[in-house]
Amino acid sequence: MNLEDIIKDTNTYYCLECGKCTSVCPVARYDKCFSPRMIIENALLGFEDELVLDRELFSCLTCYMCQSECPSDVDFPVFVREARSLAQGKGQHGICAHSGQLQSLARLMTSPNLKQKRLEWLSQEHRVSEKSDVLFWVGCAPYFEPIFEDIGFSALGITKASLKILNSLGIEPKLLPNERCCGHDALWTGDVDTFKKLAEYNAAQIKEAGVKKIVFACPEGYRTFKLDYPDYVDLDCEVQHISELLAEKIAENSHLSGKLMEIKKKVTYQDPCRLGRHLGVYDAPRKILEAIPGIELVEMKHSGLEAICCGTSAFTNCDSYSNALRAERLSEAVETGAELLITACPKCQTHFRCAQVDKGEEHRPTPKIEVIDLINLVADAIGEGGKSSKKK
Amino acid sequence: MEEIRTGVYICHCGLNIAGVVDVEEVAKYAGQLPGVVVSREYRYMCSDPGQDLIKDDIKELGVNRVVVASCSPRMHEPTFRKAVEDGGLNPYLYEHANIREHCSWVHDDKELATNKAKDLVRAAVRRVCRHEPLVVREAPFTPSVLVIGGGIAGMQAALDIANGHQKVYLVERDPSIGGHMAQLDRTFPTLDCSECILTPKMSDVGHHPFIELHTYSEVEEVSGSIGSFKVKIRKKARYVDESKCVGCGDCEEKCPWKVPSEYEMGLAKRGVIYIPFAQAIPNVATIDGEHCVYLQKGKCRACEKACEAGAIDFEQKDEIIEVEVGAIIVATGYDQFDPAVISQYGYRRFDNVLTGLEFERLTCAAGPTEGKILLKDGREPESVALVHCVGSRDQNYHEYCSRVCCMYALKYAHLAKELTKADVYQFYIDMRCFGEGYEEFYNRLSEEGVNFIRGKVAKITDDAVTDEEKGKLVVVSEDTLLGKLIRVPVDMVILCSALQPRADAENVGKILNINRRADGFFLERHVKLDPVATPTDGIFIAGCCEAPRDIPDTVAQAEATAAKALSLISRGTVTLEAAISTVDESICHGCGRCEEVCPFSAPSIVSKNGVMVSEINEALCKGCGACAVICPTGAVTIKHFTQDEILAQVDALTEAR
Amino acid sequence: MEVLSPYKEATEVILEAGGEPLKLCYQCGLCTGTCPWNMVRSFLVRRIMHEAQLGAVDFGSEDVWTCVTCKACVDRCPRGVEIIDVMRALRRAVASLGIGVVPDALRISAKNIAGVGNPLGEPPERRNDWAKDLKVKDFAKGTEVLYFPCCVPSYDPGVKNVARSVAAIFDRLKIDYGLIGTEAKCCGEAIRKAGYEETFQSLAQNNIDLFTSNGVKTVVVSSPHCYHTFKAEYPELGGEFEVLHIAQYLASLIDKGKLKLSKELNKKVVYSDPCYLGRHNHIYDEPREILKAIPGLELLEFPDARENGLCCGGGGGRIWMDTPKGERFSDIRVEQAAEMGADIIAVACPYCVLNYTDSVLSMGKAETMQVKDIAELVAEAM
Amino acid sequence: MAGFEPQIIAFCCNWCTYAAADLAGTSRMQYPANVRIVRVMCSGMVNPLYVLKAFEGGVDGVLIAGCHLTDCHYIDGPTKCDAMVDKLREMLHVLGLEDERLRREMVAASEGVLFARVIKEMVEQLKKIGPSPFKARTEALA
Repeated sequence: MNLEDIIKDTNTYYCLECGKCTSVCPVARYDKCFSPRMIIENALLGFEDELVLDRELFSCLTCYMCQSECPSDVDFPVFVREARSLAQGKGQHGICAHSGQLQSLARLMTSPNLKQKRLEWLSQEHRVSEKSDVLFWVGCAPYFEPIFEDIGFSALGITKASLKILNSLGIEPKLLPNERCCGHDALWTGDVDTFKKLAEYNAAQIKEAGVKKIVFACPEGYRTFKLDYPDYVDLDCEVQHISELLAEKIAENSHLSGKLMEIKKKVTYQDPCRLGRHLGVYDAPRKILEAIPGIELVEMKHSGLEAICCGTSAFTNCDSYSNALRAERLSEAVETGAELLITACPKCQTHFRCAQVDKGEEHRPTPKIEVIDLINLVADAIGEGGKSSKKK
Repeated sequence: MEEIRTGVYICHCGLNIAGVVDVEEVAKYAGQLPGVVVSREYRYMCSDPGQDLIKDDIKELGVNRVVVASCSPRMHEPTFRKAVEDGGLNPYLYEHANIREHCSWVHDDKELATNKAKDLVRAAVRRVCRHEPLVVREAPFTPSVLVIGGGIAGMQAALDIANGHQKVYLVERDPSIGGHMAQLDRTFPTLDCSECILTPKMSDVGHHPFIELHTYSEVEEVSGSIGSFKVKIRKKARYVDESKCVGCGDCEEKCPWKVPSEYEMGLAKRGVIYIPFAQAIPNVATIDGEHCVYLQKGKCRACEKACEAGAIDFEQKDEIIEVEVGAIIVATGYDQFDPAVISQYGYRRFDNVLTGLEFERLTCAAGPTEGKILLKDGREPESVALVHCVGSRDQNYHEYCSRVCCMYALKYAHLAKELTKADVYQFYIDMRCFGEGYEEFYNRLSEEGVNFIRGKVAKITDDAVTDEEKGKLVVVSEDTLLGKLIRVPVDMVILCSALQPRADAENVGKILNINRRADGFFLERHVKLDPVATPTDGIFIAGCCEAPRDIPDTVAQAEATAAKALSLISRGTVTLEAAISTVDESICHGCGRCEEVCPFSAPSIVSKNGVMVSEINEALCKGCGACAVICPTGAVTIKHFTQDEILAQVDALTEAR
Repeated sequence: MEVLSPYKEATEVILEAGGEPLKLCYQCGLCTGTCPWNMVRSFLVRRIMHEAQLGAVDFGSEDVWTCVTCKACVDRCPRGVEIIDVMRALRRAVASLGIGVVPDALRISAKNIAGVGNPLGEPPERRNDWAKDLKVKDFAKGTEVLYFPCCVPSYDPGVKNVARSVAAIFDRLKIDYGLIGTEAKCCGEAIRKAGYEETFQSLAQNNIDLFTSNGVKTVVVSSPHCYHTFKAEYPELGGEFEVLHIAQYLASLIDKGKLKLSKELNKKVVYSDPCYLGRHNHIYDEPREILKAIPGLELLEFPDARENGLCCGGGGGRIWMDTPKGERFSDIRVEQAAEMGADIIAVACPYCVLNYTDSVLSMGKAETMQVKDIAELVAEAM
Repeated sequence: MAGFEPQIIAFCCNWCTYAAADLAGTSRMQYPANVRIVRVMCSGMVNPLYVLKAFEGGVDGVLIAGCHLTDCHYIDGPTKCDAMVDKLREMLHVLGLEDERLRREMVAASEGVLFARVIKEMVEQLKKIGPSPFKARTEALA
């Protein structure tokens, strides 16, 4: 796609240059060089080099805050995404956090004859079934373990908790031994080639597995399968975030709800951008929190449609501005008086945990609050009871 | 953005490179790489005309990046950086490809070697585009030197520097300086008395206003780097007040406890409080705390009563002294190989099997026998055998030739002849007499009627098979020139033991951060062209800590290290590493991981405009790159070794030719 | 004066045949000085190395066949020259390439080994006859241990008791062991050292195939020569088994408390280290531990024991060759033992048993001195 | 796998292993020409991405070699390198990459012989296990 096509496809022509986008943009609040309006203006004036060679192009969080305010319905996040693919063509890829290892792993996963050992963590206590028509998407979790060890984050902890919940709901899902990266980060940093390859390999495997439904614990994988795969591959499958599935079961008053043990805690909830503004899932996580006895949910100053992003997307341009933004969000969480900050996205958790290692500002150190995934909280509430359902 | 105009220069190195690598083809190949405006090959790039090619191209063709493919950058990178600088460019806009040591010398297949050379050049061309000009910084040089070891090497180095009126800290582990040379009686090939030439030097060291002498002391910790080493010296408690002791020796006389004397190789005893030998510097007593009955069991204090000067101080504690020096000279010497491990030679089993240093003490007029060569039972030997290569030239012990043994064996043969009427047999493998006057000395000994038997001794036994052998030590060997096994009955056998690295060489290496060779001696920076420097800037090595050597060579080396140290002092500054760490504050989160990982405390988290970020202290950074690896955000980079530069090289190496 | 012209082709033959390390020799003569032959006659190992370096070897000389491969010289050699390999290469040049003449006695043994698989020329089907009356089972898949006694105890009536003692011990301890079929052949260690490389290869292949097809995992041997070749040489040809010398096996049983020796033996016993157990394989302690476990036994040591142990004279194929009276190392050993007042010379090798027994008899000491394998002593003490 | 010539990138520390490779050259030791050396100042400078990128490029093996633990010019670089390699290995293991493809060695400046041996061994080993599974990726892209 060339710049012109991108402008066309994303309604950018209709930009009124009102600047609302910049005024609501969380990045622009800290990074004075970043302005969605200016980015669009450069594009409309045809300054392609200025657009794509600017490091700021990779600062956009694609959080969709701007679009909700845009009077012309310009799809700025998609515009940025496509512009980044032009930038990639010129060797630009933003500043990759963690040395770019994560991006590299995704590229390596485009090898055709890969024989991953991604399920070695699986133990007797999780029940999975080769024959199941429900697939649970494990995602990047096995690769995250060594990288995020030092901030005390275990992505596999979320995966294991998910399996525990699914098992207690009577679902013994299938896991793919050679599942590839979903390609979310590759797509959003403009590496379309990698994304396409990954999508193709995944689609082929899933088809071969003959599943009807895929459950995700990660909003990014969920979004990618739901909204992006259809543009590239032919995959006829229901997709669902585990929070939606769980909320459904709770609403059906299935056997799970009665079993939840009391957890006496005041908590607040971070809407992940992908789950919230991208896909409109706001209620399900809250319903689940309500269903756990003892949990008191308090909302942050900005929540739901107005929730502020965790500050980094696709492990790119994780700079001092994004860190300041994250600190602000953590302050909001702490101000609610909650003991726990709950998220429904593993990446939100990495970023919030990581920020708490940082020193922050001289006179205002980064606020501290324990961050856990909604799924872990639910798994805790199920307690050992989750295992007893085995007998049924 | 500036246009990249790279000049590529492929060196033939005579036939060293061109004999294997098709240099014309590599140059042609390099010429069509992106950004390359000129590509040449030349016989010797390091020669003046070779360097001129670069300088001219910079001026005439506007070359702004330079790649030379030649020998190792460890050899000539500085040469070509200088040429680039002389040509008017920043010296860091240069990249080196190693196509000799890493290519033409290790591969004989011409096609494979040529392809490899092309790859290495391509990678260098790709990388040089990303180089940035760097500023070389200077820091002041502390005008003082630490010399470790007070043997002849350390003393000579210390005197040379001190005579240049620069401060020297000389640290010696033993109570007196002098080292092994002080134990020797005479020195080959001139047979002059060791003491006579050594003691004036010892005395000079002891009284020199520019030498601060710390005996009975050890270097405990060294930090910092060239120009500014911070050194901690442990001055061990000698329980004697050095300023009060007059060295009269009354205390040693009165000390009721005796232990074997290290100086006399255990052939005589010394008091627990002692002055190691008559000419000791400093001439003060030392209490050997390990054996002192008062210090161990709380009773005695005989020495205290004997000392009129009141110098005994049982309350003395080890003291830590901290000094700052610009350079360090290591002259820690050697240990004598212990031949007891070669069981068939019977050392320690047979009374009259001696090591070289033991024999040395017997021949010394001040030694335990007052210079008489005597057997254990007090008789004078009628025959003496000298066994060469004990523990050296032997892969079971030390593979190297210990260098001095042939000559000291000749010296012993002479002394045995001179002091007794004994027949002398030399069992040698090869006679190595390479120094000034050495071959002549060998001739002289032949004239004196020493028997030379070519053969490595198989065993020394007291198991007599003939009457003649009864009561003797029988040396069994093949006389390889006769092609016969021979058994020589003798009264005394001297094992010419190898010189080996000191037992604590590993530890000293760790403290100073200098490497050792496979043979355990300290590694020089370049075996031929930089023999007294170590790979660590500002640390030099002299004498037997680097390899076995004789006194003239040791002294020459010591003088060389002194010259090196003086030249650094006279320059007055040191060049600091330019390829160091830098932080992009707009990316940094101030997490502090760099601060934790840095062994030199270069980064610290400070407030900039109210935000906590990392800041690098450029004087402390050595450019190791650990911070850049640990940085989660990509805020830290190492100049000249940026991620971008190295990946450019990696990418280029993985591409098809 | 005879003018010597180095014979390049011969050097190449030797180098090719496996004598590569000899290039390193710097002619110090330590090997000659160390070699036990020079106690009884002149044998200039160093000179052979030099001749071999130059290709000026006299292949007709008996020196080619003299070395007993006791390894004393190799262990001390300052340049790490594999002298035994060089000797083997010289012999191979003669035996396989026909450059010189093979001594008669050796030629007959070699013919026997190649023909019927044992040096004694006995029929293969009688290999296990020594155990005929003992009802030892045949090795079958799943049997824990294979006992491989060596050709000498299998056929030689004077040494049979070594194998029978092992069988007796194993039976008493109810060890699940068996004997392999009569298709087994000589291990080939000595014939290889004697230069018959091809014979060795075919023996080794035969045994490896036999062991492998029978599912052998653990082999216990009586001979250090079998031990050495099974352990160090068979793996190169694809034969990987756990190999234990009977001394190791019994010592570990004693250590675990499974083997208890109760019968007293009030004798002075001196142990002679077999070269292939000691220097070649560094097994010095186990045989001594076994002997010390026998109640009443007083263990003596030769002045040159362990690493310095004197060879019995039977290694490197010498066991099949004649050594004239006056040149036998075993005579020296027996003399030493007699001087020490030993009643028994204990050994752990069938070749040692042969040589020492011979010396005791020929020196007329049979009344006062016995030669016993440690297995025999253990069996008696149980 | 006849005719397969593995491609190796070696990250060598300037002070020890790069010098050891120089020594191998000065001593004219022959070793296979399959290796390309990238000079780094310290093994602790090797970023995991360098290794991953080399594999992306289709190399069959990567060697990271530097000073022995106590020889480091920068005090403790090798320890940091070991920690990095441990983590990286975990990821490469999940990716299904054979362990032998990433080799970590400590080769001192005096160990030219060892350097040549490591390269020989690595080439032999890689010849045995065949091309990297990621090679197909680069071929698919080409």
